[in-house]
Amino acid sequence: MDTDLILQNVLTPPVLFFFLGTIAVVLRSDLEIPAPLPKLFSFYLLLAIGFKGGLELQDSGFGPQVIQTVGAAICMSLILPIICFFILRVKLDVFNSAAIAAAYGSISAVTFITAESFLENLNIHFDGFMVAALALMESPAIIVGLLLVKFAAPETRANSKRIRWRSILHEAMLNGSVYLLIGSLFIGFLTAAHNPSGVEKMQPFTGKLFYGAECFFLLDMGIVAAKRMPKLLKAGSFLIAFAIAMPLFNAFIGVMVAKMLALGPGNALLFVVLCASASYIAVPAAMRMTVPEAKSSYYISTALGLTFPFNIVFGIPVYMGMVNKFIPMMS
Amino acid sequence: MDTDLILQNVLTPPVLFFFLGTIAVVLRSDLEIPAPLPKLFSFYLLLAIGFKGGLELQDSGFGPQVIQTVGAAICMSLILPIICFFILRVKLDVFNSAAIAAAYGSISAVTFITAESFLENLNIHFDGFMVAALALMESPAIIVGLLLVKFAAPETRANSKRIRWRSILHEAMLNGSVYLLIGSLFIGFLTAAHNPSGVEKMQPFTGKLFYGAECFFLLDMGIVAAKRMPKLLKAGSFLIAFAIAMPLFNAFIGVMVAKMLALGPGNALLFVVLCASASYIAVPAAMRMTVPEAKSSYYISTALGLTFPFNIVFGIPVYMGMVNKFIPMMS
Amino acid sequence: MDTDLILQNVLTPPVLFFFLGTIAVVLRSDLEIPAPLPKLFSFYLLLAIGFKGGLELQDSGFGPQVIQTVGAAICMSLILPIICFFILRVKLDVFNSAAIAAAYGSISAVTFITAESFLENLNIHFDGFMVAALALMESPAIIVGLLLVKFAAPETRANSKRIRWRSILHEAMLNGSVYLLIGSLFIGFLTAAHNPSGVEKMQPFTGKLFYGAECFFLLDMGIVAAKRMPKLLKAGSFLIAFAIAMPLFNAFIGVMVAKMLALGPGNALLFVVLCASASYIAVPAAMRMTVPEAKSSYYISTALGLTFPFNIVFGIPVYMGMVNKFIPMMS
Amino acid sequence: MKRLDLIFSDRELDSMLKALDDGGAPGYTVIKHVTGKGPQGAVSEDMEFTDLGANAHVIVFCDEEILNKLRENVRPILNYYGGVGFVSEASPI
Amino acid sequence: MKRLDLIFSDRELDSMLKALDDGGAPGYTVIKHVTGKGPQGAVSEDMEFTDLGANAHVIVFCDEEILNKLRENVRPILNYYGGVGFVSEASPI
Amino acid sequence: MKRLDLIFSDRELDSMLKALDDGGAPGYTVIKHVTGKGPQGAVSEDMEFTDLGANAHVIVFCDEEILNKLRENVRPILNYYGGVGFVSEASPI
Ligand SMILES: Nc1ncnc2c1ncn2[C@@H]1O[C@H](COP(=O)(O)O)[C@@H](O)[C@H]1O
Ligand SMILES: Nc1ncnc2c1ncn2[C@@H]1O[C@H](COP(=O)(O)O)[C@@H](O)[C@H]1O
Ligand SMILES: Nc1ncnc2c1ncn2[C@@H]1O[C@H](COP(=O)(O)O)[C@@H](O)[C@H]1O
Ligand code: NA
Ligand code: NA
Ligand code: NA
Repeated sequence: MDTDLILQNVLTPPVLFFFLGTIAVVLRSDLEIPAPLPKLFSFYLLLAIGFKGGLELQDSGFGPQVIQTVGAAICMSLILPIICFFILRVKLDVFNSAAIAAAYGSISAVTFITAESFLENLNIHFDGFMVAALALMESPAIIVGLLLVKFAAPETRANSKRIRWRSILHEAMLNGSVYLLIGSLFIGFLTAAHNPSGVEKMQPFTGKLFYGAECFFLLDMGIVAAKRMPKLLKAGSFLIAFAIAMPLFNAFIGVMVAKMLALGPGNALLFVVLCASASYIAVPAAMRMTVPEAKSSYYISTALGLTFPFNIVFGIPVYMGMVNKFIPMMS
Repeated sequence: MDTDLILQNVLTPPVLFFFLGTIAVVLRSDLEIPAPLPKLFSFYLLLAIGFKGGLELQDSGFGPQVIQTVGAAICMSLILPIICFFILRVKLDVFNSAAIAAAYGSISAVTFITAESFLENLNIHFDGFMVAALALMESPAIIVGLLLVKFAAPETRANSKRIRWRSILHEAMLNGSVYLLIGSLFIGFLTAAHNPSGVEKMQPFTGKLFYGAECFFLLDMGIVAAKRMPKLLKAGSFLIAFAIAMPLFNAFIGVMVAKMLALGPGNALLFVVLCASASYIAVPAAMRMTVPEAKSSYYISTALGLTFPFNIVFGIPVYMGMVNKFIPMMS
Repeated sequence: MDTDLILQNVLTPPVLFFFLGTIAVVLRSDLEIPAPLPKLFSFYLLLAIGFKGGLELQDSGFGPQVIQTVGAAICMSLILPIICFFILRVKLDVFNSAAIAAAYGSISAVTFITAESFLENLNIHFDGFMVAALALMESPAIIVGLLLVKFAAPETRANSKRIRWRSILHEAMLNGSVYLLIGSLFIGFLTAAHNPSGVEKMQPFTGKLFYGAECFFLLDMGIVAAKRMPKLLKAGSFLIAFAIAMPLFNAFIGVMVAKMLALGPGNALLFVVLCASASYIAVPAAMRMTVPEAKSSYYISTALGLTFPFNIVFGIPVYMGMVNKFIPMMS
Repeated sequence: MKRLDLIFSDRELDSMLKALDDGGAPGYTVIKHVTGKGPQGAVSEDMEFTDLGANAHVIVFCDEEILNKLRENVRPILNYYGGVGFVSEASPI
Repeated sequence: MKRLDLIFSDRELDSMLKALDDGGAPGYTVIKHVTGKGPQGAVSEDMEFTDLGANAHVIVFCDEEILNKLRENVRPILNYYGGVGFVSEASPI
Repeated sequence: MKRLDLIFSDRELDSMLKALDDGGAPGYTVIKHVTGKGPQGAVSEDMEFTDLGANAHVIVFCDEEILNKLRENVRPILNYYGGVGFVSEASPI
C-alpha cells in the first residue's frame, strides 16, 4: 500500500518537477534558475501559505485542539533536537552535533507545502492552523541548539565565542523568512476578520497560482539538492544514515503524539512532516553566526542534500502510511 | 467618520503588507526583496493599470468630461509645483526648492493604485480615464521645476550647468516607467477596439493577479520607505512638516477643483490623490541630471520617506472624507 | 487578404507589446527589463507550453499523423540547414555559413508561441503534439551545422579546433532551455495520464497566465531585437536580404511538406513557422563553443535582429495566407 | 600597463562607455547593480526600482598613453555627476 | 593611496560597513551576489534563496593612515566569520 | 603576493574554475552577470536570457609560484574561447 502512495506522490507535477531539476544536475544540463528568482518563489510561497493559514485560523478560532496541537508542535521542536544531539554525539563533536540537531528540530516549509499538496491530491482534509505550528516551530530549535552548545561545549571555548543571546534571539525570531511567514499569517487573520472582499481579491494570487509556483520552486530545489548531495557523500556514511533514519524516527514519534492529540489523518500527516523535516533556512543562518566551529557543509548538506529529497519523494507517502496504520480513521 | 475610513483602509491586505515591510525595518529583521524583483512588480503594476485604463478609455471615449478632467490634471501638475516652490523657498535654496517642488507636482503611481483598491473595497465607482490623467501628470512638473531653476537661479550658475532642454524633455517624457504606462494605455485602447478576445485573455494577468502583486510590492515599499525615514529626520523639521502639510494642502485644492469639474466621488478621490502624491520615480531621475546642486536625499526622502507612507495610510481615507464633505453625493 | 491578416496580427497585445519594446529603443527611452527577469519569463513560457503540449499529447496519443508530422519536422531541421549553407557560401566562409545555417535549421520557441496565439485569436484549431515537433527540432540542426564544418572546412583547421562530439551532443541535447521544454512535455504527459487533479491545479499557472506573460516577454524581445538591428546593418546587405528571404523560402518548403502531410490549417501554420524561424538560444551557445571562427554577431543578429521581428509581425500572417492558398480547407 | 577603476551612477553608463570608446579604450568590463558610499552620499539597492538605479563599476586595462586620453574624457563626467576613478598598475597575464 | 579589497559573507555586510565608517573610510563600493571559494569552502549562488546568502565584495580606496585604522576594525570580523582582505596600490585618476 | 583578474564568458566558468583548482589556487572570487567589450566584440545584459549568458569576472589572490601554474592552465581557455587576464601586486591585509 505504501508503494501505491509513493507512486501517487511521485506522479504529481511538483514531485516530477523536483525530479526534473535533479536529473538536470545528474546529466549535467546547464539548466539553472538564476538568483534572485528562487527567492521570489520562496517569498511567494511563504506569503501565500501564511495568508491562507491566517484566513483559516480566523475561521477555526483558537479552540482547545488548536492550542494543544500548536503547543505540542513547539514541544517537539524543543525535544527532538535533544534526541538528535545524543545520537549525533556518537560520532561528531559538540558543535557539529548541536548545529545538526537544531536543523532537525526545526522545519522545512517546502516539505510542509508538498505534504499539503499531497493531501489535497488525495482529498484528505487538513486545517489551516497547522501553518501556525509550522511558523512557531522554526525558531525554538535554534535556542535548544545553542543551549546544547553552552552546556556541552568544552570549557576551553574562547570567550570571543560567548553566546550573545540578544543577537541570537533576534536572528531566530526575525529571520526574513520566518518573519514573512508569521506576518502573512497575521495579515490573513486580520483580513478574514475585517475585510472579506480583500480575501476574495487575494485568492487568484495566493490560491490559484500556488500550485504552479510550487512546481517552479521545486524544480529549483531539485537542482540545489542534487548539487548538494556530493558534499554529503564526502561527509561519510554516518551522516548519510542519519539523514534518512532520523526523519523516520522523528516521524514515528510524531505519529505517536498525533495519535495522543487525536488529530485527523490530514493534520496528523502535517504534524508528522513537521517533526520529520529539517531546516535549511533559518537554522543554518543562525548556526553560522553562533557556532562557527560547526561545519556548515555538514548541517546544510544533511538537511538539504538528503533529508529534503527523501521526505519529498518517499517520506511523505511513507508517513501517510504510518498515519493510516496507527491512527484509526474516523472522518 | 474619518477614523472609520482610516481603519477600513488600514485593515486591507495592501496596507497591512506595507506595515509588515515597515515593521521589518523597525525590528531590524533581515527581510529584503532583492533587486530586480521590486522592478518586476513595479513594471507589472504599470503595465496592468495602463492596459486596464486603455480598455476603459476605449469604452468611455473622449467625451467633454474626460478632456476636462485630464486637462485640469495637467494644469494642476503645472500650478502646484509653483506654490510648493514659494513655500519651500522660505527655508531652502532655489535648487532644492525647485527639485522638491517638481516631485510634489508630479505623482506616485503606487499611491494612485492603492487609492483605486480603496475605492473598490468601498464599492465606489471610478473611471478608467483617470489613468490617463495619471500618465500625463508625471512629466509636466519636471519642466516647471526646471523653468523655476532657470528663472530663479543665481546669475552665477556655471555655464556647464546650462539646461539642455532636449535631453531633459527626453528624460521627462521617455523615462522607462512613464513610457511603459503610456504605452500600455495605448495598447489597452487599441486592443479593446480591435481584438476583444485579446482583452479577455489578458484579464487573468492584468486583472486577477493585480491585487496580490500590489500587496507584494507594497511590502517592498514599506521596507524602502522605512529605510528612508531616518534620512528625512536628519533633514530637519521644516521638511518633515512640509512632507505632511503639503499633501494636505494640495489635496484641498484638488477637492475644490474636483468639485468645479463635478466629478463623482470615486474620480474625485483619484484626482485628489494625484494632486497630493509626490513622485519618487521620474522626477528624481530628471532632477539628478539637471539640477545636480539639489540634494537627492532631500527630494527623495520627503516624497518616499514620509509623504508616500502618509498618503497610503492616512491620506487616502482623509481625502475621501474631504471629498464626501465637500462634494455632494449624487450617484 | 494578407494585409487583413497582418493587421489582425499586429493589433493583438503580444505584437503590440513587441512594438512597444522596439519603439522604446528607437526613441532611446531608458526602459529595460533587467536580468534575470527575461529568463524568468522565458523559463515560464517553456515550462507552460511544454506542459500543455504534454497534456494534449496524452490525449491524442502517438497515432500515425503524430509520428509522421514530428518525423517530417526533424527531417526539415536536417535538410534546411544544408540548403541555407549553400546559399550562404555565395558570400561567406565555411564557418560563418555553417553557423548561420544551423540557426535557420533550428527553431524559435517564442515565434512558435506567437503563432499559437495568432491561431487562437482566429479560432483555428491546432494540436498539442506540434510542441513535440518544436522540442525535437531544436538540436538536430546543430549536428548538421557541425558536420558541414567538418566536411567543408579547410584542411588547415587547427587540431585544437577538432570537433569534440561528446561535448557537442551534450550541449545540443541538454541545453537548459531545450531540457526544460522536453522535461515539461514529459511531465505534462505523465500528469495527464496519472493525476487529472494535478492538471486542473496547474491550469491557472500554465494556462490562464500565459497570454500576459507572453506579452511581457515580447516587450523585452522587442527591446532586444531593436538593439540588435544596428549590428545586422553593419553586417551588410547580403545578410539582411538573407534574413528575410530565407524564412520565406523555408516557409514555402514548409507549406509544401505540410500539404503532403495533409495537415489541417492550424498545424500547417505551426509547421511552417518551425521551418521559417531561426534559433537564437541553443544554437548560438553551441556554435560559440564549437565554431569559434564564426562571428557570433552574424548568427545572432540575423536570427534575432531581423528574422525574429519579421516573423512575429509579417511572417506569421503571410504564412497563414500561404497555408490558406495552398492547402484546401476541410475543417 | 594600467588598470582604471571607475565607479559612478549607472544612469551615466552609456555616456561613460562612449567616452571610453572615443578615448580608444581597447576594452572594458562593466559590473552593474553595485552600491556604495562616497562624497555624495550612499547608494543602496533599495532605490534600484526607481529609475535612479545603482552604481556601475567599470574596469579598463590599457596602456599608459591611452589612459591619458581616457582621463580627459572621463573627468568631465565625474565632475558633473559625481563618481570616482582610480588608477593602478597591471600587466597582461 | 591604497586599495583595499574585502570579500566575506554578505550576512556580515552591515557590520563590516559600520567598521569601515567608524574607521574613517572616505567611501566604499559594494558588489553583492558574489560567489567563490576560500579556506572555509565554496559559496554558490544556489544558496542565495536560503538566508545564508552569498559573498559581498567591498572595495575601499583610501590613504595609508586610514587603511591602518580600517585594518584594525576589519580584522576581528574576518577572524570570527571568515573572509579575506587584500591591499594594493592605487592613485586617484 | 599577486592578484589575477580574469574576464571571460560565463559559459566557460566551470572549466576555468577547474583550471584554477587544478593549478592550486588557494581561493577565488566570482562575479557573474558582468558585461563589457573586448577584442571579440561587446557582451550585453540583453543576451543573458539566451543561454549565451554574460561574462564572469574571476579574481584570485595567490603567491607568485602558484600564479605561474595558473597562467599555464588558464591561457589555453582564454586562447580558445576569448577573454582576458591581468596580473597586479597585492598583499594580505
Ligand atoms: N573612497 C572610495 N572607495 C571606494 N568606492 C568609492 C569611494 N568613493 C566613492 N566610491 C564609490 O563611488 C560612488 C559614487 O561616488 P559619489 O557619487 O562621488 O559619492 C559611490 O557610491 C561609491 O560606490
Ligand atoms: N585567495 C583568494 N582569492 C580570491 N578570493 C578569495 C580567496 N580566498 C577567499 N576568497 C573569497 O573570500 C570568500 C570568503 O572566504 P572564506 O575565508 O573561505 O570564508 C570566499 O568565498 C572567496 O569568495
Ligand atoms: N582592455 C580591457 N579592459 C577591461 N576588460 C576587458 C578588456 N578587454 C576585454 N575585456 C573584458 O573581457 C571580456 C572578454 O573579452 P573578449 O576577448 O572580447 O572575449 C570582454 O567582454 C570584457 O568584459
Ligand atoms: Na523537524
Ligand atoms: Na502631486
Ligand atoms: Na527553422
